[in-house]
Amino acid sequence: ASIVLVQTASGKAFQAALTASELADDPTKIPGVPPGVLGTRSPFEKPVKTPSDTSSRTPLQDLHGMITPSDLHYERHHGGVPAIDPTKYELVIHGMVEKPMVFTLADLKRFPSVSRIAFLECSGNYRGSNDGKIRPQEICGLTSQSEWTGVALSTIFREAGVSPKATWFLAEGGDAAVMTRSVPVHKGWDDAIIAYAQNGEAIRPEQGYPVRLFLPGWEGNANVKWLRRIELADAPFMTREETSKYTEAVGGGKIRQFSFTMDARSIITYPSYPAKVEKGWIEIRGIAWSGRGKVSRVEVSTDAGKTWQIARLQEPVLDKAITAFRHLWHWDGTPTEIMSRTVDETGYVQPFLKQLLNARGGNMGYHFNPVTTWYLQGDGAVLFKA
Amino acid sequence: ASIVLVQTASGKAFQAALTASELADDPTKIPGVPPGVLGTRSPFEKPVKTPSDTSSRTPLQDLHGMITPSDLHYERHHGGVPAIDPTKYELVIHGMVEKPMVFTLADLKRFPSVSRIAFLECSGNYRGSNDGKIRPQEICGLTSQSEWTGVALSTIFREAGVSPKATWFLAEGGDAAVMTRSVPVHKGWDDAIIAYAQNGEAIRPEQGYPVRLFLPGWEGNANVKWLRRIELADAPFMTREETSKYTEAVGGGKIRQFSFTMDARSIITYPSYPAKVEKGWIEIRGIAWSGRGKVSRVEVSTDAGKTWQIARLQEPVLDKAITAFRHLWHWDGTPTEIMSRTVDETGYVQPFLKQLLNARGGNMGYHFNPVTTWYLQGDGAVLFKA
Amino acid sequence: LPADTLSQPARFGFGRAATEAEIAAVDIDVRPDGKGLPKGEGNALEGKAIYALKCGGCHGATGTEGPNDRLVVGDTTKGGARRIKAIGNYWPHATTVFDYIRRAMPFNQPGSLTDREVYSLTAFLLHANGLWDEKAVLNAKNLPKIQMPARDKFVPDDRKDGPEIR
Amino acid sequence: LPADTLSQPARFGFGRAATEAEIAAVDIDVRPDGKGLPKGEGNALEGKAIYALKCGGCHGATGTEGPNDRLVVGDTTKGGARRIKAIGNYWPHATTVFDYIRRAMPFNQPGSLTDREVYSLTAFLLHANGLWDEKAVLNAKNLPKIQMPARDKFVPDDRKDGPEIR
Ligand code: HEC
Ligand code: HEC
Ligand SMILES: [Ca+2]
Ligand SMILES: [Ca+2]
Ligand SMILES: [Ca+2]
Ligand SMILES: [Ca+2]
Ligand SMILES: [Ca+2]
Ligand SMILES: [Ca+2]
Ligand SMILES: [Co+2]
Ligand SMILES: [Co+2]
Repeated sequence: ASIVLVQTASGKAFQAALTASELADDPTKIPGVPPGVLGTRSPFEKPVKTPSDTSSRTPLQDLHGMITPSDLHYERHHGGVPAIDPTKYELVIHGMVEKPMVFTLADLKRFPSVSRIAFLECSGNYRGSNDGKIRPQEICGLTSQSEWTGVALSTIFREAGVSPKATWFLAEGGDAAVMTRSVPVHKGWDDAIIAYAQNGEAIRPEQGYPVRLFLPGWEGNANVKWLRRIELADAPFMTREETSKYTEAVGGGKIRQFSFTMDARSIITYPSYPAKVEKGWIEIRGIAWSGRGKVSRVEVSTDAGKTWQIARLQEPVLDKAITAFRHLWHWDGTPTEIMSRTVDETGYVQPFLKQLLNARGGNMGYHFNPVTTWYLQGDGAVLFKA
Repeated sequence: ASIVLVQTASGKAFQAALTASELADDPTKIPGVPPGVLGTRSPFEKPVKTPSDTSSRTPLQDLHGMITPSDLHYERHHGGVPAIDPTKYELVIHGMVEKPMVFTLADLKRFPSVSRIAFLECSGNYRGSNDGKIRPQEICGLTSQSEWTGVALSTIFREAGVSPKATWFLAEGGDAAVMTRSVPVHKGWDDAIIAYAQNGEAIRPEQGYPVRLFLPGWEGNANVKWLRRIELADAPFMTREETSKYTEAVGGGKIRQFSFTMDARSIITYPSYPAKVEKGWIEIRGIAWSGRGKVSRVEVSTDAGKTWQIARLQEPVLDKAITAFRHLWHWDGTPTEIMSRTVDETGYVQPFLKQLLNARGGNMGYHFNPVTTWYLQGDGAVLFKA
Repeated sequence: LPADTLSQPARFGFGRAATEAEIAAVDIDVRPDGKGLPKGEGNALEGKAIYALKCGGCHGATGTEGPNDRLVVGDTTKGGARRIKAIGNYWPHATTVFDYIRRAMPFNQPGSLTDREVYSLTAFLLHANGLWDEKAVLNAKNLPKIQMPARDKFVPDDRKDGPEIR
Repeated sequence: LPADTLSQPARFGFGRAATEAEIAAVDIDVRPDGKGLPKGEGNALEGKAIYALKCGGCHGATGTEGPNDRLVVGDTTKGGARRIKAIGNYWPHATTVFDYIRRAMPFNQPGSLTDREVYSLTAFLLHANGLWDEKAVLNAKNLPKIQMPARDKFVPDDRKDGPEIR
């Protein structure tokens, strides 16, 4: 930026005399855009999700800190995003309850509310690549983080009088898939939220407007969006999403079911493909999270896993929340591999791909959270290695 | 929401037979919108700021939790929002430094980074009303909160070799006002940030794209946006904004200058004008903050200040950050006054308007943070009282 | 302790009682024991015709060809058998077939099928997977009793907090 | 302690040295002691003409009428005197007038004035506030010496942490 004090007597003449590109060069000489009803994104910044037919991935490599802008929150749905009129919205709770009830959106907002910053992640959140040309967005962009606000499900349980004998509940969405998942009742008493707000405003349609189930630390699909119904029961309902899908082969011909918890994970988002770096000081940056609680430590290796160092964690480190980590490193230009692994507060250590395959009879599938290794070429290019 | 199992043999015929309004009634019967590159806001939700010629106010009464969506972050500028090309952006640091330097945006991003959730507030953030028909947005909507990411100013100070004799620095913006403020150097060594990201993405143009100064807890104007220059000196520069503006009469003919810290404040955002409430249980909700550190307590009165009760604070309670508070109350329908006051970790207690006027020789002006009182009519209408 | 945690009521009194009709309108799920299955019946022959009309375009003429999810196990002797997850080798409960088709299929016209159509499609798909007789009538009574080959493959999550990788 | 706080270098080596020309291009501020004032001069008579042409539309014919900020104290005998904050009664330093006009005015053409115009406008506004002679030449030497009436009104912030309301 530079300012040129042009010698002219008339303001008007001055501005006319400048060409458009000169004007653009010096914003100090043109009154800017006045305040508006909604802020904007700079036209020079175009972060985008990568959509497929069924999902859209958060551009993790372009983000900073721990909050995901709501319009960049990942999407995964099974019948598209429904258009729901909030004045017609109703939530029905029935089954093993004293008093089957109906709540409008306004009703739900009257109950005591709770907010928390927590990640959400699809349990199918893993991709690899043979040529290394794959970004964090493709590898694990089906995770995002928001501040969620709503009413504790336990409050609604008490209001309807959930039977002490109820052990599972069905959560059903009002989308075209009429998405259904069975959830253990204890999660409802523990920390589940009937959420109606995301990052301060109403939940976005793609995340379940007007109301979704939010199960901190549990796989995305069970966090049923566009929630219209809760049915209490004494056994799981065995819906298609918890049998045919969202189950994983674990070896010995066995298929693991109701695997809700998201295992601890991390990824270095800088440097990562397609960034190119220079020799000298590099701040290695990434995000780490665990569905079991707080991230207690992130370890970074800059020598292909031979030695590990403890990264700095950005405060506040929250329960079941994405935590930004940073590790300052001096690169001498020698090709190497860099990687990160999360240790959570239960002592779980994010595994390597090989460990995961060993533990699961050679199968890949849901809940695949391996260490991501980046290969740093001598020219500073960064490629996915494993 | 209700589902009707229509008796028809052909799917196509079925959909054609439904009218548009019937379709809208049951989103479970129409495939929804597929995943996209950017999420959207529900067409039923239209939160807006209220713009004047020089500012635009956050709709506090419509928000939840502690994060302000970036496009609802308040605006206050003195020459409009400039359009800055990030590839041409440069930050100059000079004056009492060993080595005057120029940093591109890419340079700034290479330094170690830091993130924090903190409020920003204009020190002119107060309005009253005679007829009571005024929302939190008008009363104190010139405050918002984001997660800010950037490089610590201390890091840049070290890089340029700031002289130990430097006591003030000039921060200068690249907007049409070429905004300038003098800031004590100690704030730079303490917790100032050269910020380039807001809520995960690049700072929005209205908040200083591509780079702003962020001074946690200090009045908005000093957090110079579109930062183009930092000049170190041994005295303040006495710019127009720190003399003619952003100073306040404090009685005895004296004008207080360099009043950076934002005093502790709170406001009940629900119930507040124009909400109407019903008898029975009401969760009183609001936000509280202090430029001096953490909110240590929020007290709520539901009997016009006769007695006070301690509200619940939403964790995490962060330094110099908006904290959501909640207080459950049973209203019997009798007209009353409700109010909140913040106590911060230094023991500062948010004052009543009268206390502020007494302390400042009867003057109003900048840094006006009185307790907001809402009058609750017997019919459930809520009006601003003071 | 904040004062209001002391005064939390047993119930707030927000919302209202749901009527039986209101519940019935949305209570569409079907459980493994058959709870939720509607009256009526269907058969695979009828199902075959409906399938050809409304399903085959997305799931293939025999339920193995796609482009969308494979519904029928079919020939597992050719490569990739391990990756086949169809009704006949991966679904633990027959009730799920009914439940899912009724709520979500056909994908472009969800919720458009009659209960008879759903019974018939379920019968057809079970038949195509070798689990049901082409001519037998499928109804609320016999559907839950069908033994699914994958039933015993499913194990509950055994992952725990702590260092073990599972 | 995380390992990397041990290895923080004194300098990272990012960015580059600024040239004198680069600094000069942006170093436009003027300090109370006159540092930053350019060569040249101006006077109130010239300033009056420029003001009428470029400023009066927003600040009023005599600098008191608005619609935008009042620049001249003018008649304080009429009501509202307490709220008048003009150069002559509220600005502690004359240098600020020069600095601000040069960087930000006229509002619709900011940064368009020559230094001579800015000196003359400053001289005119100081004169209109009774602080400068109509015919005297204003320059880098005498501008900082002007005694501003509001100078001694300004006190530093004396608010402290803790319970005191100020
Ligand atoms: C326009 C395309 C389309 C049509 C027509 C269609 N389906 Fe589907 N079907 C899909 C898609 C896509 C999925 C996967 C949906 C998902 O995963 O959310 C699917 C999934 C299924 C599944 C679950 C498969 C599994 O392995 O989990 C069944 C069963 C099914 N369809 C049956 C049917 C039947 C029966 C019909 C006809 C009445 C039908 N489909 C018509 C596209 C279609
Ligand atoms: C198009 C309208 C407009 C024109 C023309 C204009 N001004 Fe201004 N002026 C403003 C506005 C608006 C402000 C307040 C800006 C702010 O607060 O950010 C202002 C503020 C000022 C101030 C500071 C007042 C204070 O009390 O802080 C001075 C001095 C000033 N103008 C001088 C001038 C001079 C000299 C000219 C002509 C060269 C001029 N203005 C032309 C609109 C204008
Ligand atoms: Ca049921
Ligand atoms: Ca399948
Ligand atoms: Ca449907
Ligand atoms: Ca200077
Ligand atoms: Ca003025
Ligand atoms: Ca300018
Ligand atoms: Co799972
Ligand atoms: Co101040």
